[in-house]
Amino acid sequence: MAGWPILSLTTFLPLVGAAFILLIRGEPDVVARNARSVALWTSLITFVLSVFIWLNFDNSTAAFQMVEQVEWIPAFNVNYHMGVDGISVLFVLLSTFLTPLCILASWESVKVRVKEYMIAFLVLETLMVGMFCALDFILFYMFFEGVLIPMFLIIGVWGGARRVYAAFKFFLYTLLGSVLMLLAILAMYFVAGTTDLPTLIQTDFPRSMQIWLWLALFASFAVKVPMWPVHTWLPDAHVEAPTAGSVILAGVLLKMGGYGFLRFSIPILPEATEYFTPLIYTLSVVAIIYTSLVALAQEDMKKLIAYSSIAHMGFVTIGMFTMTRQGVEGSLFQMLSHGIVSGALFLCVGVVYDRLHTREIARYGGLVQNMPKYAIVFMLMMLASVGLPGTSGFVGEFLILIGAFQDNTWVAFLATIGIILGAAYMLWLYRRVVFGKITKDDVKGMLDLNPREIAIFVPLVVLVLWMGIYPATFLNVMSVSVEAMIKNYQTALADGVSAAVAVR
Amino acid sequence: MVELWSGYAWPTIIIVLQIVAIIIPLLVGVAYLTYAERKVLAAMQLRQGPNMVGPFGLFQPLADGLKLFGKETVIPAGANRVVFVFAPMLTFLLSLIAWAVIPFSSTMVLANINVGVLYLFAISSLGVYGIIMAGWASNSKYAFLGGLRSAAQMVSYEVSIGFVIITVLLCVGSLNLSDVVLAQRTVWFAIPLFPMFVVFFISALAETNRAPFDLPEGESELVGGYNVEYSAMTFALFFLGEYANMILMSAMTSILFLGGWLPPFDIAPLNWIPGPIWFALKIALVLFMFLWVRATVPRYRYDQLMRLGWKVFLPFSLFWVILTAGVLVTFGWLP
Amino acid sequence: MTEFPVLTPALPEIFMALSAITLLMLGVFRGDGDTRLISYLTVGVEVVAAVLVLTGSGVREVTFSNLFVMDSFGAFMKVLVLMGSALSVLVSINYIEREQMKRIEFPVLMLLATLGMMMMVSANDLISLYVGLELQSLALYVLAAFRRDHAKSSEAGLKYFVLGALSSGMLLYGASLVYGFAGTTNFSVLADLFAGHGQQAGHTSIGLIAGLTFVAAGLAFKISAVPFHMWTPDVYEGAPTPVTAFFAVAPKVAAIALFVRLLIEPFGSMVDQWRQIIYFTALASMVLGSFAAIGQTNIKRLMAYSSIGHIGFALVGLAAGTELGVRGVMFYMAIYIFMNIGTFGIILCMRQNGRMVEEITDLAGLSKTHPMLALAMLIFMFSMAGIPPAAGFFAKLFVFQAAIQAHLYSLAILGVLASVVGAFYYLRIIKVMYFDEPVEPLDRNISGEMTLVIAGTSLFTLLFFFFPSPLLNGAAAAAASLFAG
Amino acid sequence: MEIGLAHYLTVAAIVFTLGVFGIFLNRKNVIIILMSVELILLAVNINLVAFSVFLNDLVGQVFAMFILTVAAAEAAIGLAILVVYFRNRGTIAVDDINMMKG
Amino acid sequence: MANPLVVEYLPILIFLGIAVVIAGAAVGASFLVASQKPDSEKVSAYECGFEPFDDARSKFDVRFYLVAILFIIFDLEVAFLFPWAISLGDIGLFGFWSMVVFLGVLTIGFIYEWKKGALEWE
Repeated sequence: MAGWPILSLTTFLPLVGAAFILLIRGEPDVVARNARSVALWTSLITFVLSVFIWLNFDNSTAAFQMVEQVEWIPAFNVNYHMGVDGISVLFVLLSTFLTPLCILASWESVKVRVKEYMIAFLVLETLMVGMFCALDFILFYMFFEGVLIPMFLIIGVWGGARRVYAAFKFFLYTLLGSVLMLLAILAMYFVAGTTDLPTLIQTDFPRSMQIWLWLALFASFAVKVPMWPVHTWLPDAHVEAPTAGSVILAGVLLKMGGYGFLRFSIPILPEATEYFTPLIYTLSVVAIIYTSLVALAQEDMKKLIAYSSIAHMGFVTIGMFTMTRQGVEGSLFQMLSHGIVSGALFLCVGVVYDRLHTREIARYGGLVQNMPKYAIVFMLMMLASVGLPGTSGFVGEFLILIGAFQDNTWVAFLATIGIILGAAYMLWLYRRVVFGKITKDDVKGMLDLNPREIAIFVPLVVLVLWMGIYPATFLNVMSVSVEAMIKNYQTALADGVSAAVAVR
Repeated sequence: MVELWSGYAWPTIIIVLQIVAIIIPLLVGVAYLTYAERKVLAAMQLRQGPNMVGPFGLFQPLADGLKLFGKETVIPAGANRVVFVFAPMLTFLLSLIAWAVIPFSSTMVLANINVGVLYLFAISSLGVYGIIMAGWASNSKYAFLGGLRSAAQMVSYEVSIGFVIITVLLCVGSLNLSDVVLAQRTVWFAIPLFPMFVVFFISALAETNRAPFDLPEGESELVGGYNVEYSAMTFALFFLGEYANMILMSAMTSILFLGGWLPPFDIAPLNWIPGPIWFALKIALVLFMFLWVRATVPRYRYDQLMRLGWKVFLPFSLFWVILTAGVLVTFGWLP
Repeated sequence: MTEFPVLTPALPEIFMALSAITLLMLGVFRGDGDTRLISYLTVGVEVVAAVLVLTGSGVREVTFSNLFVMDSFGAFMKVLVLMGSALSVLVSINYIEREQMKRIEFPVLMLLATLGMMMMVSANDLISLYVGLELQSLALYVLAAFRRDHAKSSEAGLKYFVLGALSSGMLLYGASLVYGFAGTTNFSVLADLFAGHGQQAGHTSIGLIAGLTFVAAGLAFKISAVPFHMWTPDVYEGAPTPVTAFFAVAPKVAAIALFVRLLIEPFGSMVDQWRQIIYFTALASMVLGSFAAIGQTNIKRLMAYSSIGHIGFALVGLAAGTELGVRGVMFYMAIYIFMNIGTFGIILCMRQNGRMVEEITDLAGLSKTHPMLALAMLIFMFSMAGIPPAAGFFAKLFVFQAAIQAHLYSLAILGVLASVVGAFYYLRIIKVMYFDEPVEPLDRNISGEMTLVIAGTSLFTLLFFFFPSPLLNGAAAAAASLFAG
Repeated sequence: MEIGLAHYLTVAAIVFTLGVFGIFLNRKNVIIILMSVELILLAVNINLVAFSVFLNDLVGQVFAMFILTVAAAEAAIGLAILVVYFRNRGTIAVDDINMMKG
Repeated sequence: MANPLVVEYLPILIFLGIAVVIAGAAVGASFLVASQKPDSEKVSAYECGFEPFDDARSKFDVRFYLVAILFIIFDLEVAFLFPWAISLGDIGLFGFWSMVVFLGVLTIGFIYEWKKGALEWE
């Protein structure tokens, strides 16, 4: 297995499936059926392949593993350079894990243009996996931007009432950020002579330049994360996207920003990172508190979860910029956990939406009575989101707070307030939807989870509990890489200081 | 002061006198060309022609002139007055100023410019403006159509004339008219370039709107063509201009093909006769041919006329340009 | 006695000229019924010419008393021009038959215009520049007004003519000033002259700068860069669609090539003087192309503004004035050709009940009625917006790379921002095709040539990221040849 | 007073400006635009020939010849397009060329 | 009067002046001398006795226009031939063949026009 270009295989296998679906011809419903199964099988095989990546992964080294390097654009010194380390490998898994679930989740809810839908999802998977594996900045950018295309279509074609607005907003916001990053990549290229990530990390960028480069990267990643105040695309996109779209958006796409910070901003531009840490803290804290308050006021379930995502991602950014081991690991863990939990929450919303075709909180109530299984799943996910010990959410938030306390007590304190607010809105949501009396007839007629839905939720539940109860499985994967990263960071800062002293 | 006199004023006076010495014979020549035309035509048709005014009717042109001078200048109501009056003047003065470069002998030339051929070509091209302006300014359908036809006809044949001139120039190697004449000391170009000579002569007929190509003013069709609305002195200027042009074309024919002022053979007693006389004789000969053609050939239809110009003369003269150049280059006869 | 010039560097041009004459004679003797044959032959001629270009020595050669130059830069651009032209002819075949424009002059004029473009690319003197440019322009004027019975077409022709003639006039006025103040019209001599004393800014006379400005303005007209772009939307809208397609690709490539050669070769050492001009032209083109396109409803007009914007992006590379910049420009134009021809191929397929339609809203629901066509259009639109992995991304990448290298940060930043605005209207087309419900479906029958062209260009655009090197290396070598000379 | 290069250039510049203004300010007739174009080319030719004489270099005059020829072809095509336009629209007033507004 | 250009062309200029004076004087004098009594019938355009139907400057046959275009092209060809003709001795065989090519192209154009019927009247 080791000799195989397993990362490329994992990345491009979904494309093969997509091409296959493209060729399907025949009666519309036959086409739809075939497209669904091809997509599911493709994504399952991809997941299996990615599990092999995990199995092959060596926890004890911080170096990139399973590296593939092929000359791509020699004139520009850009290589097709793929590889994973402790930071990225779990994201690959997260992506391949969520995709089959999304396909399953859209099994019945997507009725029109199934073929195109499945193609879009498989293409999206390729782009996501590729992005997490890319070790060349240009290559990364290609995948990073390319994600916009299928996502735009998914929101725009299969989305809700205001899908056009949401799709445009999503696309243009994120594009606006990314293009500035592209310029930063180019500027780096002229200093380092390459866009190869390991080389870039080794390169010393002048401090003044770092500031600008960091801001450019920030423009891109902050929109993706999303950080306050550039978060406004997210509620719209989440609300209008079809369920599976929301899942992928919350589960993977938001992580692209966090991953970008960790992979690029922090290691390549350490001095600027240090310089801008207060900014990140401020924005994150504002995001946590502000969006939590906004979430409290939401009438729409999806919107509420969307705002909660923003708040959670605020934790993530705080954690990684503490540059302590706990903080960074916590934020990585929190991203994975949030990927699963928020995905699951959106799926929960999707379940009731499929039945009642509304996301208005007030339209529901008392679901526990006729949908007990659903209520359990929903509760678990809700608690995980709140950060109850024993669930995955706890580990991440806890680690982040530890990291934050080491670096800045005030930030930690304010973040804690965010946790409390988070508990408040999530619990209130749960109370309003699940508990209480059934007052409406259509709610009364809702059926509990069907086997397909159970099949979707089981892996999620298992994972949430696994991560919460035995997080070491995952933390071990990342710890060496994170440590190495922090060490590099501190060395670079010290060099910078001594260089400044020498100059003086 | 002396310098001013000898440097500027005196030469100017000399020039003016020379010009007058060209214009007056020319105008007299024009006057008597009309007389000659009527006489020659009459003779060919076995009539007498004008014979009442003066001996043999010799004062007839003067009488005609006086009559036109005394007439009322009618300017049509819808006409563009400025252009209407300017058009005949333009025709007239163009036909005059062309003469500035014509060499009457090896020394007698007012302005011996080195691009004399181009000058002549340019001035004769401008002639079409007078006609088109007249046709347009009159605001009359006959005048308008006549002007268009005339313009089209003139430009059509202008092209052939251009090619013919090129063939001559190939044999000369200069644009100076005196050089053109001097290049014919051994043999007149009318002999080696005889087909071109014919083309040139016929094109000259068309260019001057002479029979058999006088459609623009064909009286039976267009009642006078572009000058249908003209009367009195404006008409007279057209008339004078046309006949002056005829003489000019004859002079050009002489210069380009008939050796200009040169005697036919450079032997006594022929070379005793001064150059200008030879020149005048040759002009007279060509003019006579103009009249002769008018008396004998019926008028062309317009389509025949255009076909002759574009489909016969143009390819033919183009072919001759290449042929001449090819022969000259091949045998190294280039000047 | 003058020596006979060496003809081999100009072999493709000579071949094309002879072929054009032959085709014209063939056509005029066989009549308009054989237009299809003539069209195919035209494509064949252009293919052969491209082969001739490619089999050339690749070494810089100068002939015809220094008037004509052939180098790898020229070869690259000529192949692009030929490709764009051949594809335009291909997509025009059915159109002209359907729209009563079936006259043999059409392909022949295309061929002649292409010949003019080849001459432009190879011009090494202001005189040959002008002659090539006019050969191209004159043919294009006629093509724009080719639909004689159509008021819009003749109006387009008229507008194109008037402004084209004006631009030629400005270019010539500039050329005359350059000639007067430098004493020569030859690019090589000019280059030597400026290399000698061009570096000191005080030394270049104001007349020369003025001349250069006029020449640049004239050429800016031809590539429809702001502020000389006003003819573009009207002409694009009015001209017959295959002609518009042709306008959008081949002449732009040729004019850009000419522009690049002119600024880099003779005026290369005056880069500080002309950079500002190009800077503002590029910026204004990008911004205007992006913003003005937003309000358009006619897809041909939209493409006009889009092309203005694209030219702005290409000029970003030129503003850098470096080898990298030139490479970016060439690369950009290469990608641009494919995207545009493909898009126009689709526009040419926009027929309802046999009648051409050109409103953007007529595309509504295309993804349902013609999924593959919509997919192709999707690829083109994303490519034009510069979204990876479509080819258009790489095009933008390399011009901005050059801009960064030349420290034109502000231009790069404003440029990418403009590209985001531009993305909006490309997205709008996608929105219409994918998000809206079909109103009246477009006709189904799409000719074989058209399918070929659209499929080919869209696959190229989509899969370009797979093999960027050959094209990029070609552009790199070509750009290097320009700087070596 | 000796007539120098500057005088020719000034004349040419004036003629050129007239031509450009003729194109942009004229609201009446397209023919006038065509004439303005010719005016511009005339200015160019004045420039070229003047430079040619003062530089004692023939290239300028050769260039002028080329311009003359091309200008003729251009005028021919321009008029032809104008005729086509007139047949379609029945007018050649500049203000009427407005089917498409850019 | 050192400038040869002036020496050569001044006579032409003076000639032009005199010609203008003569032409103007002739028209002017006649206008003054002869009695001018225009009336509406006299100044109306001649149309075989009818009142003019419409503006005389309306449409005309496009072939006149074609002739004009053709003339421009061929006249310019002639303009090119002038310098060629007188310098053929200096440019030799190359010059000759260049012009043959040039004329060949024009001939092609000519054949095209011919076949297209641009030279047909009626």
